[in-house]
Amino acid sequence: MKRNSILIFSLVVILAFAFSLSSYAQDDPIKIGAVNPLGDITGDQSTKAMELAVKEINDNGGLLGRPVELIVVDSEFKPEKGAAAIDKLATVDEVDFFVGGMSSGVHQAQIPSLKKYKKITIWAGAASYLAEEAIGPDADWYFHLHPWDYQQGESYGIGWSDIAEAREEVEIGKVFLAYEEGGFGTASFESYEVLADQADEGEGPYADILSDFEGGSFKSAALGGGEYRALLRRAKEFDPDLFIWAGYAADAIPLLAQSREVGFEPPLYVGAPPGWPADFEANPLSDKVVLYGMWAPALKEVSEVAEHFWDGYIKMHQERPATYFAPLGYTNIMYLAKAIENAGTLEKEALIESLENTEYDSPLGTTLKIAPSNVIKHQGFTRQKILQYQDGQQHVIWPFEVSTAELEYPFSW
Amino acid sequence: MSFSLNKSYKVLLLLVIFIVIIGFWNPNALLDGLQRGSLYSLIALPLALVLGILGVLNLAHGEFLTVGLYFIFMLNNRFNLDPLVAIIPTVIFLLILGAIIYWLTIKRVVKEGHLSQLLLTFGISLILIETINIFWTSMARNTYTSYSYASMEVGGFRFGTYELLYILIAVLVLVGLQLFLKKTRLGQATFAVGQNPKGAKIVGINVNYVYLFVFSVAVAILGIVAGAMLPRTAIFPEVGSPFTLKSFALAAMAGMGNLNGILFAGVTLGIGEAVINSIPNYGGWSDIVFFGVLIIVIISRSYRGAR
Amino acid sequence: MRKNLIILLLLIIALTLPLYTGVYILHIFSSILIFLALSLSWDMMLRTGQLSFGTAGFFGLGAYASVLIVVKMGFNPILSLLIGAIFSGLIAFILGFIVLRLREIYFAITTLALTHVFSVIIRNFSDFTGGASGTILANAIFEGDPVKIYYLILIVAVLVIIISEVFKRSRIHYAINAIRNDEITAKSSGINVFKYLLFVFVVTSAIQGLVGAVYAHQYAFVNPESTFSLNFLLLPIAMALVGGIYSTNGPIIGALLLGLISEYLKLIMPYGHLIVYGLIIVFVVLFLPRGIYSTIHNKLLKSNIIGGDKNANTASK
Amino acid sequence: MPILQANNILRKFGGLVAVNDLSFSMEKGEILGIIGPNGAGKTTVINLMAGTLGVNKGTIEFKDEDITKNAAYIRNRKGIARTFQIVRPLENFTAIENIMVGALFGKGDKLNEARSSAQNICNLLNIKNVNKHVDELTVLELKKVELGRALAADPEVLFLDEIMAGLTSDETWELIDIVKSLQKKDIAISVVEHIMKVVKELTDRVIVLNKGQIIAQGPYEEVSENKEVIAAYLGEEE
Repeated sequence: MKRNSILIFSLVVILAFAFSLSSYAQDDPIKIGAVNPLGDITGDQSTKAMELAVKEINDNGGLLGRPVELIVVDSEFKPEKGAAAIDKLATVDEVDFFVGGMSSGVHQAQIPSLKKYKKITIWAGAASYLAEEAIGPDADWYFHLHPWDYQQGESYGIGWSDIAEAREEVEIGKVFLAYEEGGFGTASFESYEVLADQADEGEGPYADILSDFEGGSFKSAALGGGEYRALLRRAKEFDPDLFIWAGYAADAIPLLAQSREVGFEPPLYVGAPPGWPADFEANPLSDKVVLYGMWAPALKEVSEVAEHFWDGYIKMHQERPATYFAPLGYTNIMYLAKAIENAGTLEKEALIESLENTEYDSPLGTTLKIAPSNVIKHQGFTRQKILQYQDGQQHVIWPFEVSTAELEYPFSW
Repeated sequence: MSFSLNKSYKVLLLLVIFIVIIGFWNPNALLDGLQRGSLYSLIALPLALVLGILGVLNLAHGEFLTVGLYFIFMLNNRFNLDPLVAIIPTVIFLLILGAIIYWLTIKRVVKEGHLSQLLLTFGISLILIETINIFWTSMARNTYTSYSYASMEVGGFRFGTYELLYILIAVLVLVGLQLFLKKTRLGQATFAVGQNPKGAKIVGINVNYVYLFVFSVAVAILGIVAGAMLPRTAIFPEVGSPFTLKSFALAAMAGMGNLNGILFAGVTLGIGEAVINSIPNYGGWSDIVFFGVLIIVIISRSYRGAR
Repeated sequence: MRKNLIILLLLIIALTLPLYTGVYILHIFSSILIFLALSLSWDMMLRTGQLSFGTAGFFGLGAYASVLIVVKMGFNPILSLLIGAIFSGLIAFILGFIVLRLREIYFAITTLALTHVFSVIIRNFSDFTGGASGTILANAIFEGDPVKIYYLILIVAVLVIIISEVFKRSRIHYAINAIRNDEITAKSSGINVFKYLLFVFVVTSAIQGLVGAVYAHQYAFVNPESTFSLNFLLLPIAMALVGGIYSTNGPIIGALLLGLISEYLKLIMPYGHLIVYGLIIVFVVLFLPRGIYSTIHNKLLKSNIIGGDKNANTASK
Repeated sequence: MPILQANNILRKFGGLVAVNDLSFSMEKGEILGIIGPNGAGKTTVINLMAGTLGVNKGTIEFKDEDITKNAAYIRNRKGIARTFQIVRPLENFTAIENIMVGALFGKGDKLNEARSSAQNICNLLNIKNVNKHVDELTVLELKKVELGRALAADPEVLFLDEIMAGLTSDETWELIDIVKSLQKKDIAISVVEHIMKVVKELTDRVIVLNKGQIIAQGPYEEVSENKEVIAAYLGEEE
C-alpha cells in the first residue's frame, strides 16, 4: 500500500519537474543562450565577459529597441550535459541565438542538437577539425570564431616567416613539437605534420623557414602525467631552433623546470596551451618564453577596444581577465549585436547576410571578418598571435601592427 | 597477508636485477623511474595503510593531497614560507582535517561494506574538488623555488637532484611506519586491529581510537608529500585525483597490508613507465605498462594462490 | 496486483512522455535512462558479489565498435548498436576466463585497469580508431530526432529492466545470490560458480556496450577522453548505491533521483552545484546506508505488521 | 561393491602433509564414522572427497567412475553432498530458499519443482520456520537447513561434518533419528564426530585418522579398544 504511495510520490515529483520547465516564454527581450563550462576558468570568464557585453548593450538602450537577455547553462564539460543545454535553451527559454563553447568533445555532442534547430549560432571555442567536419558545409547559420587547429599552425608559419624576415639572426629551421597525448595535443601534431610535408615540397606558410620537424607526445600533468624528461632529452638531442609544446596550463612550469634540469636550452621556447597558470609571468622561469594565443593584457596599450574591455571587465567583476576566452566571449556578443544593428532585423536570412558582412574591431586586437574555411562557410578569426613573456609581462610580438615589444632572442635560462 | 621473508628476498633480488639491467641500458630512465616511482609509492603508502587497517578504500585520497598542496601553496604565497618548511604546519593541519572528517563521516562506515565507503569517499572527493574550485578557480597555480630545478653532472651523465628527495622521503616514511608498527604500543595495537578488529577489542584496545589515529596520520603523511611535490608541480583542483587510482593500483599489486611491497611495486612501475617513455614514438603506451604490469601481477598472484 | 498497476502506469507515462514534454525534458530523461541502464547493469554484476569497475570500459568498447563499423564498413546504424553489444560481450567473454578468477578489490582494480588499457589501445591505433581526436559519424541516429532517440533509449532501458527482473525471478537469482553469500557453499550445492559469473559478466558487459553504442550514435562521435570517461563508472555506481543495491527498483530510483537533482541544481545554482550533489551523496551514505529504496521499503514493512514477514523475504531478493 | 572409493589420496598444505596416502571406501546404506584427534585431517578428507579441495596424488572413484578431476559442483550433481563443520547458510535467503538451492543445482529441479522438493525436505527434517531468514533461526534449525540443502541434491553419498556439535542432548537425539532415517533410503553416510556417544550410536563402522593416515578401522567397539587409537587420543578426548 505505502510502497505504492512512494512510487506515486516520485511520479508526481518527476512530472512536476517536467512541467515546471516547459511552461512560460516571454517575447520581449532578445534572448541569447550561452553554453559554457562554468566550473572552469575559461568558461567562467567567458561568461562574465558576455555579461559585460550584454550590460553595455542594454545600458545603450538595447538592440532594435529591445533589451538583450543572456541565459547561461553550464555544460559541466560533459558531452550529454552540453547537448541537453542546447535543447533547454532552444525549447524552454526559446532563445534566438546560441553562443559560447569551449571543449571540442562537448561541442561535437551539441552538433546534432544545433542542426535540429538551425538557429543562428556564433561559436567561440572548439578548435578541432572534426567539429568542423561534423558541422558540414551546408550549415549557413553556423559561425565559428576561434581559429581551427590547422589554421593556428598556418598562422604561426606566417608569423615566423615575417619575424625571420625582419630579424636576420632569428632562425626557424628545425622544429620540435612536444604534444600532450590527448585530443588537443594530437590535433596540433597532425596539423604540424601536414605543414611540414608541405614545406618539404616548397609550399605552405613554412616553405622558406622549416627544414626539419619532429614531435613526441607526453601525458599532461592535468591528467596525472607530468614526466617530460625523456622527451626533453630527445628534443635536446634533436637540437631544434624552435621548441614548441602543446599541452595544458598545468604543464607549463614543470616542463620549463625539467627542461632546465636536463639542460635543454632552445633558442626559441614556445608554449601553446589553451591557458596559462595564474601569475605565470611572475615566475622567473617564464622570462623570454614565447607563447601562442589570441590576446594579451598588453594589447590594451595599443588597442582602444581592448582597453575599454579590460577596464569594464575589472570594474564589473573585480578580477582581471586571465584567459583569452574573456575577450573572445565579449567579442562573441558584441559581434552579434553589431550585425543585428546593421541588419535592423532578427529575420534569419537578412541577419546571416549581415553577419557575413559585418566587421568588428575586437578587443583581441584583430578585426573580426567572416570568410570560408576548409569546410564551413563562416569562419571568423584565422590568425593567432605570437606573444612573449618579458620581465613579468606578456607582450605581443606579431602581428607587427599590434606588437607591444620586440622579440627577445635567443631564449636562455 | 604479507610477504614471507623468503619470498621478499626473491622479489628484492628480481628488482635488483631489473634495476641493474635498466641501469646499464638506459641510466636516465632508471633514475627518472626511481624518482617517479618513489613518489607513487609515497602517495600510495597512506592509502594502503587505511585500506589495510580500516579496510576503507578512500576515493578522496588524492583530494586530500590536493588540499595539502593548496594549503602549502597558500602558506608560500601569503607568508613566503618555503614549501619544505611549510610541511610542518601542513602536516598538523591535515592531521586535524583528517580527524574531523573521520569523526564526522568515515567512523560511521568503517563497519559497513566497501560499497558505502566508496560512495561516501566519492562524495567527499566531489565536495573537496568543488570547494577548492570555488575558492581558487580551475586555474593552474605554481610556486617558484630556485633549488627544485638543480641538476648534477657525473662523468657526462646529467641528472636532476631535487627528486632524489622523493626516494629519501619514501624510504623514511616507510621505515618510520614499520618502526612505529613494530616498536610502539600504539603501533602494535594498530597492527592488532588491522589483523583482527574483534580480537583487538576483546583484549581491550580502543579500536575506534586506533582508526581515528590511523586515518588522521594517513592524511597527514600527504602533507609531507605535498610539501615535497609543490616545488615541482602546478596545482589545480584535480591535481591529486589521478593519484588515487595509481595508489590503489600499487596497493593491490603489493597485496593487502604489505607496506614494503608498495615501494617495490611503485619503483617497478615507475621504471617501467620511464623505459617506455624513453622509446621514441611509443611514449603513448606508457599507461599500458602501468596497468598491464598491474593486471599481470594480480592475475599471476591469483594463480599462485590457487595452487 | 497493485504493483502491476503501478508498473503499467509508469510505462504509460514513459511511453507518452514525448506528448506533453519538450525536447529538453526528453533529452534529460534520455540521459537518465542511459545512466539507469548502466547503473542496473553494474548492480546485476554486483549481485554475484563481484564489484566491477569496468563499466566505463565496456561502455566505451561498445561505442567504438558500433561507430567504427558504421564509418568504416557502412553498417546500418541500428544494426551497429547490436554489434556494439556483441563486441563488448565477446571481449568480456574472453577476458572473463582470466579476470573472473579474481575477487573483491582485485577484481575491481583489474576491471578498472582494463578500462584504461582499452582506451590507451584505442588512442594508439589511430589509423583505425581516429586516435586521440576520435571519430565522427556523418549523422546522429534518426537524424537526431529527439523523440525517436528517446524511444530507442527507452527500449534499451526497458530491456535492461526486464533482464534484471528475469535475473531476479529465475534460477539465476538463486545461483548468483548463493555465490555472493558463500562461494564454497555454492560450489558444494552443485552451482557452477564460474559459469554463472561468466554469464552475468558477459550479459552486463553486453548491456554496457549496447548503452555505449546508443550514446555514441545519439551524439554522433567517439573519442577516448569522452567515451571512456570515468563518469560512466562513478555516476552509475552512485545511483545504484543511493537508490539501493541488489534490486531492480534501487538503481531506477537512484538514477531518476540523482539525474533530476543534478540537472535541477544546475539550473537553480549555476556555481557550486556539484558541492550540493556531493553533500547529498554523503548524507545518503550516513543516514540512509541501505539506499533510499531499501530504507523506505524496510521502514514501511516494519510499520505494516500484517504480512510483513512474507514481504520481507521477497524484498531482499 | 563400494559406491565411493578413495585410493592412496594425498594432500599437502605447503610443507604440511594433511592427508597421507589414504585409502578407504563407502558402501550403500552404510554409516561410516571418521574420527581422530584434532588436526588428524578429518575435515580435509571430506573436502577432498566433496571436491572442495583437490588431491595432490591418488584417485577417487564414485560408482566406478574416476571423479578425481571433477570440480565440487560436478561431484555434487553426481550425488555427493556435504555439510560444513561451521554451518555456512546462505544468509540472504530464507530457510526454504537455502534448501531450494540444493534442489535447483544439485538435483537440477525447475524452480517450482525445487520449491516443493524443498518443502518435502522441511517436512522430513521437521523445519517449521521455512520462511524465516537464516539470521533468525536457532542453532538446531541452522543445522537442519544445512543438512536439508545437502539432501535436496538427492545425494547417494552424504558427508556430515560434526553436525551434532553445539547441540543440546535432546536436539542431538532428534538429529540422530533423522540421520538414521536417511540410512534407510540407501544413502551412504559418512560422519565426522567428536562426540563418541554419537559415533557409537550411529555408525556401522569407523576409521580412525591420525596425522592424515588410518591407524585403525572396524566397528566402534573394536576400535575403541585399540592401543594405538588410545595413544593418539591420550589427553585429547574426554
